[in-house]
Amino acid sequence: MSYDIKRSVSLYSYQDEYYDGKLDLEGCLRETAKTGATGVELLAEQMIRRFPLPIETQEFRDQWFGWLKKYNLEPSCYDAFLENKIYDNRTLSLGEQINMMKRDIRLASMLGFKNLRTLVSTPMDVIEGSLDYAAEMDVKIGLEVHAPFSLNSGWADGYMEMIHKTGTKHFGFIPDMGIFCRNIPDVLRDKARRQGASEECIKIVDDSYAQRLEKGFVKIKYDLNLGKANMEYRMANGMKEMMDAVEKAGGGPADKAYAGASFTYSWSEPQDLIDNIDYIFHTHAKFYNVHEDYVETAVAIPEVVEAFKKAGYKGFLSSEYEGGEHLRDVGVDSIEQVRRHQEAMRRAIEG
Amino acid sequence: MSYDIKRSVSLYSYQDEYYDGKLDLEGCLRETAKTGATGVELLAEQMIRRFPLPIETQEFRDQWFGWLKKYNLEPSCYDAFLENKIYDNRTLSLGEQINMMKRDIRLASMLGFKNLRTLVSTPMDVIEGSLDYAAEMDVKIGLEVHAPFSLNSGWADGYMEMIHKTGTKHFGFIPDMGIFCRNIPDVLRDKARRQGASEECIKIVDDSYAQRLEKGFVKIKYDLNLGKANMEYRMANGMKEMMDAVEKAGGGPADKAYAGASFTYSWSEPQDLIDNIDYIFHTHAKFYNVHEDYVETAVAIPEVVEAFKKAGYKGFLSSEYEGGEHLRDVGVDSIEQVRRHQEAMRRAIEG
Amino acid sequence: MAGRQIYNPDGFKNVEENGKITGYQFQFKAQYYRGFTLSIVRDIQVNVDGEDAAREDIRFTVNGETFTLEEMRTVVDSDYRWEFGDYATVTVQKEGGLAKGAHHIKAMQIIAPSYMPFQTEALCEADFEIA
Amino acid sequence: MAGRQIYNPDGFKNVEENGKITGYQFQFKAQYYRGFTLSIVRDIQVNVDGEDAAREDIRFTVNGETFTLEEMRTVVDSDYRWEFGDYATVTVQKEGGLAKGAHHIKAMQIIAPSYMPFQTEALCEADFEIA
Ligand SMILES: [Mn+2]
Ligand SMILES: [Mn+2]
Repeated sequence: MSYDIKRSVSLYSYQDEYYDGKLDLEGCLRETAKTGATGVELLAEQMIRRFPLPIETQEFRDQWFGWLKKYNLEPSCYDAFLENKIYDNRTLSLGEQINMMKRDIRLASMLGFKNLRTLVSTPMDVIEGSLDYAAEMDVKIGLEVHAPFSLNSGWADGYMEMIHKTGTKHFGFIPDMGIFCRNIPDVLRDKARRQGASEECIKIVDDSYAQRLEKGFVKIKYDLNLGKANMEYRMANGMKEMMDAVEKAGGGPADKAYAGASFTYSWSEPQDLIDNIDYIFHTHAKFYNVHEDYVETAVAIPEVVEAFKKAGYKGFLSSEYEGGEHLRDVGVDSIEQVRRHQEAMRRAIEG
Repeated sequence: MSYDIKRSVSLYSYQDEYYDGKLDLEGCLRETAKTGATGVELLAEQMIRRFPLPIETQEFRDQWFGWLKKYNLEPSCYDAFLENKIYDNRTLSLGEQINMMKRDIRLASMLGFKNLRTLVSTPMDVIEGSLDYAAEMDVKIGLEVHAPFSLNSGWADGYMEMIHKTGTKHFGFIPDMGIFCRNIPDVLRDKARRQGASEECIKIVDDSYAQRLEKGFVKIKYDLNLGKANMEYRMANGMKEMMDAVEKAGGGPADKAYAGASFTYSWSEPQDLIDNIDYIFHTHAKFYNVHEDYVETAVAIPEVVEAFKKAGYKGFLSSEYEGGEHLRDVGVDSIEQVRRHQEAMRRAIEG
Repeated sequence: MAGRQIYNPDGFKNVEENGKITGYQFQFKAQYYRGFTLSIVRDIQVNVDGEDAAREDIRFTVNGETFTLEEMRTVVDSDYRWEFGDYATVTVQKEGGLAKGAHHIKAMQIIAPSYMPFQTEALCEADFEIA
Repeated sequence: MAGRQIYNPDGFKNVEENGKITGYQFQFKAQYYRGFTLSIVRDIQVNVDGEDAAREDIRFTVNGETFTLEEMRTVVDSDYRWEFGDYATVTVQKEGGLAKGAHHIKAMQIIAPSYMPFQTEALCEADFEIA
C-alpha cells in the first residue's frame, strides 16, 4: 500500500523547558522545525495564556500563521481537554458538553488544524452530538487510544458501531504509541532505583509485565466511570498477585510506586493498526527515552512504523515525549530527546 | 440654550405584549416606529434568546441593522445588567466585573449603540476600570439615576468626583423620570383598592408622600450594600411613622403593600437636570399611566421637558412604561400607553 | 382576580418512564422581565394540594436539558437560560404522580438578580386538571 | 534530591497591611502540564514548620486578583487561570506572620482535571528563609 508518513512534534514534548521559561511558544516551534519535522501538534491550554481569548483575535492568529510559515510547519493536531467537571457540584449536561466540544472544534479550525484529539473520558454521546459541526468545520475528531486502552477491543467496538451508524467521516482514532511498549521504560526503572527500590522487586514487576505481554493483556472495558474501569483492568491483568509478591519481598514506597506505574504501559499488536487504518488519521508517537544510538527504551518503533507502511497510512507520527517526568531530579533535555526521536522515526520511515 | 430633544422608546415598555407572545422583537420595533419615535432602547437580555450569542453573529447583526433601516430607528441606549452575583457563592472579583462590563460595551457597540445604561448597583471601581475601553469603543456609560437616587446628592457627588479625577468623556448619568413624581401613580392606588386597601390608609400614604415632597426628600447615601442604603433612606423619610399610622388605622396586606411601594417613587427638582446637563446624554422617560387627554398620572412631564429645553439637552427622551405591572389583573395595553406617552412628549417638546 | 398567564394550561400532566408514572409536570414563565442564567434561580418551591415537594425531587428543564436545582447553581451556558416569556418545564418526582381530576398548585419562583438588594419571590397559583 | 523549581525562591515573605504583619506569602507553579481554570483547584493545603494553615486563612492570587479557595470553585474567567509555568501567589493569613529565619514548607496542590479518574495531589516541599 502506498503510504505518506510525515513527522510532527507535539509541543507537549517541550513542557519542562516551557515550565522553566527556557522556551516560549515560538521557541517550541523553532525547535520543532530544527528536527526536520514538518508538523506541529498543539495543546492550546498549555502554551496560550488566557485561553481561549487570544485565539479569537486576529492578532494572535496572524502571529500563529506567521510562525508556521516562518518555520515551515503544518498544524497536525489540536489537543483538546473536555473540562466537563469544570464545576465541582456536577458534570456538565450533554448539551453543555457538546457546546464545549464545538468550541474546541472552532478554535482548532481557526488555527488551521484539521484534526482534534479528544480523550477517552469524552462520553460517546458528546462526540456523536458534535459530528455534524465537525463535518461543517471539516475537523476530524480523533479519540486518543492511550494505554490501557487498545484498538480491536470491546471498548473500541462501541466507537466503531457509532462510526457505522452515523456514517461519519469526521471521527476516528488517534493511537498513542504507548500501547506498543515491549517493556517498562528504563527511565521509570532508574528513577525507582534512585528512590530506593530493590532489584528483587523491580524484577517481580518487570517479569509481571513480560507475562502480560506473552499471555496478551486482558483488555479494558468501556465504562463512563474510568476509575472503576481502570481498577477492573488492573485486577484482570494480575495486579493483585504482583503487588502481593512485591509486599512479600519487602517492597517499600518506591517499589510499590514502580509496580503501580507499570500498568500505565501496555502492549498491543501493531496488526491492530493495519486492521483499523481506515479510521486512523493521526498518531501520537509517544516515547520515553531514546538513547544515543537512536533506540527507544520501550516503544517498538520499527515494528509500528512497519505496520503503518504496510497499512498505507497517510498522516503524521507526532513525537510525544513523556520521559521528562522521570528525570526531573537529575535533569531533563527534551530538545535532545525529541531530536533523537525524530531521527529514529526518520530512519524507520525511510529505511 | 439650543436643544435637540429626540424621542425614543425603550422596548422594556412592551414587556407584557412580548411575554404574551403578541409581539416579538421586530414587532416591538414596528410599534416604536408607529409612535413617531426615532430612537430605540434595547434590553438585550430581555428580547434576544441565547444572549449574548446571536449578537456575535453577522446574521443577527445584519437582521438588526436591516430592521433599524426599515423602521427608521436609531439605537439610543443599550441597557446592561451587571450579573456580578451570577454564582451564589460570591460576588465576582473586580477584574471579572470589569470583563463583564467590557463585554456589554462591546455588545452595545456591535449593535450600533453609543450609550450603555448601567445600574446603581454597579460598583464605582468597575465603572472606572472600564472607562478606557468605553473610550476605545466610543460607548458612553450612563449610570441610571433611578428612584430613590437623585442628582445633586452626596451619592451623585462621588461619581462627579470620579468624572473630574479621570477627565473621562465616557461616563455620565441617565436620569429616570421616576425621580420627578408629584404623587404616587393612580394605577398603583387603584390596584391597592382592588386588593382591598381602605381609603383611610390610602390617604395616610398619599399624605405622607405629599409631606416628603414639601419638606424635600432626605437623599439616599452611597453604599455598596443597597439593602442597607435603601432601608436607611426609608427610615430617614418617615417610613416608620407612616407604617405605624397605617397599622393603627387597621391596615391589611393591601394597605401595607401600597405603603411600602410608595417609596419607590420620589420627587427631585427638575433644576437638577440643568445643573448636571453636561453629564446627561440619555434619559429614561419613565411613566405609569397616560390618560386619554395625554396627561400622565405622576411624572411631571411638562416641567421636566421645560428644564431639558432650558439646559440645551441634546439627546433622547426614551419612553419607559412601568404601569403594566399594576394592571395585569385587569388588562394591559402597552402599545396604546406608549403611543399616548410619545404624543405627550411630542407636545411638551414642540409646545 | 385573573392575571396574565403564568402556567401553560396544557402543561399539567403525569410523567411516565418505562411504563410507570414517576411524577408530575407543569410549565410556567418566569415572573421577571428579563432572560437570565439558571445560576440565579435560588429555589423553585412547589406545593400541590397542600403538600410541599422536596427540593431534591424537583427537576427543571429548558431547551431540552434537565437540571436539579443544585446543578443549576453553576449553569451559565447561553443555551440554557430561562428566557423571558418562555415556559420552563418543572417535573416533580413522585411515585404514581397525581390522581386524575382537579388540583391546586402554589409554586414559588425565587430568583436573585444581582442588582436587587433582595431576591424576588413570586407566588404562582392555579387550579388544574390531570386528565 | 533536587527537582525542578516549584517555589519562587524570592517569593517567601511576610505580608504587611497598615503597618501590621497580617500573614505570609509564597509563590509556586502548578504541578500539572496545562493551564486551567481555578474552579478545578480542589484545595491548597499549607503546612509550615509542622503547623497546618486553616483553609479559610488561605488566599490565592493570579494575574492581580485574589480569591479564597471557596470563591475559586466558580472562577472560570480566562484572565484568572493558573497558567502553565506561571507562579500563583498564596497568602496565608496569620497575625504576626512568620519569624525571621529558616522555615520548612509542605504544601499540597489538589487539582481535579475532568478527564482524570482521581484528583492529582502534588506535595511541594522546600526550605526557605524569612529575611
Ligand atoms: Mn498521547
Ligand atoms: Mn429606567
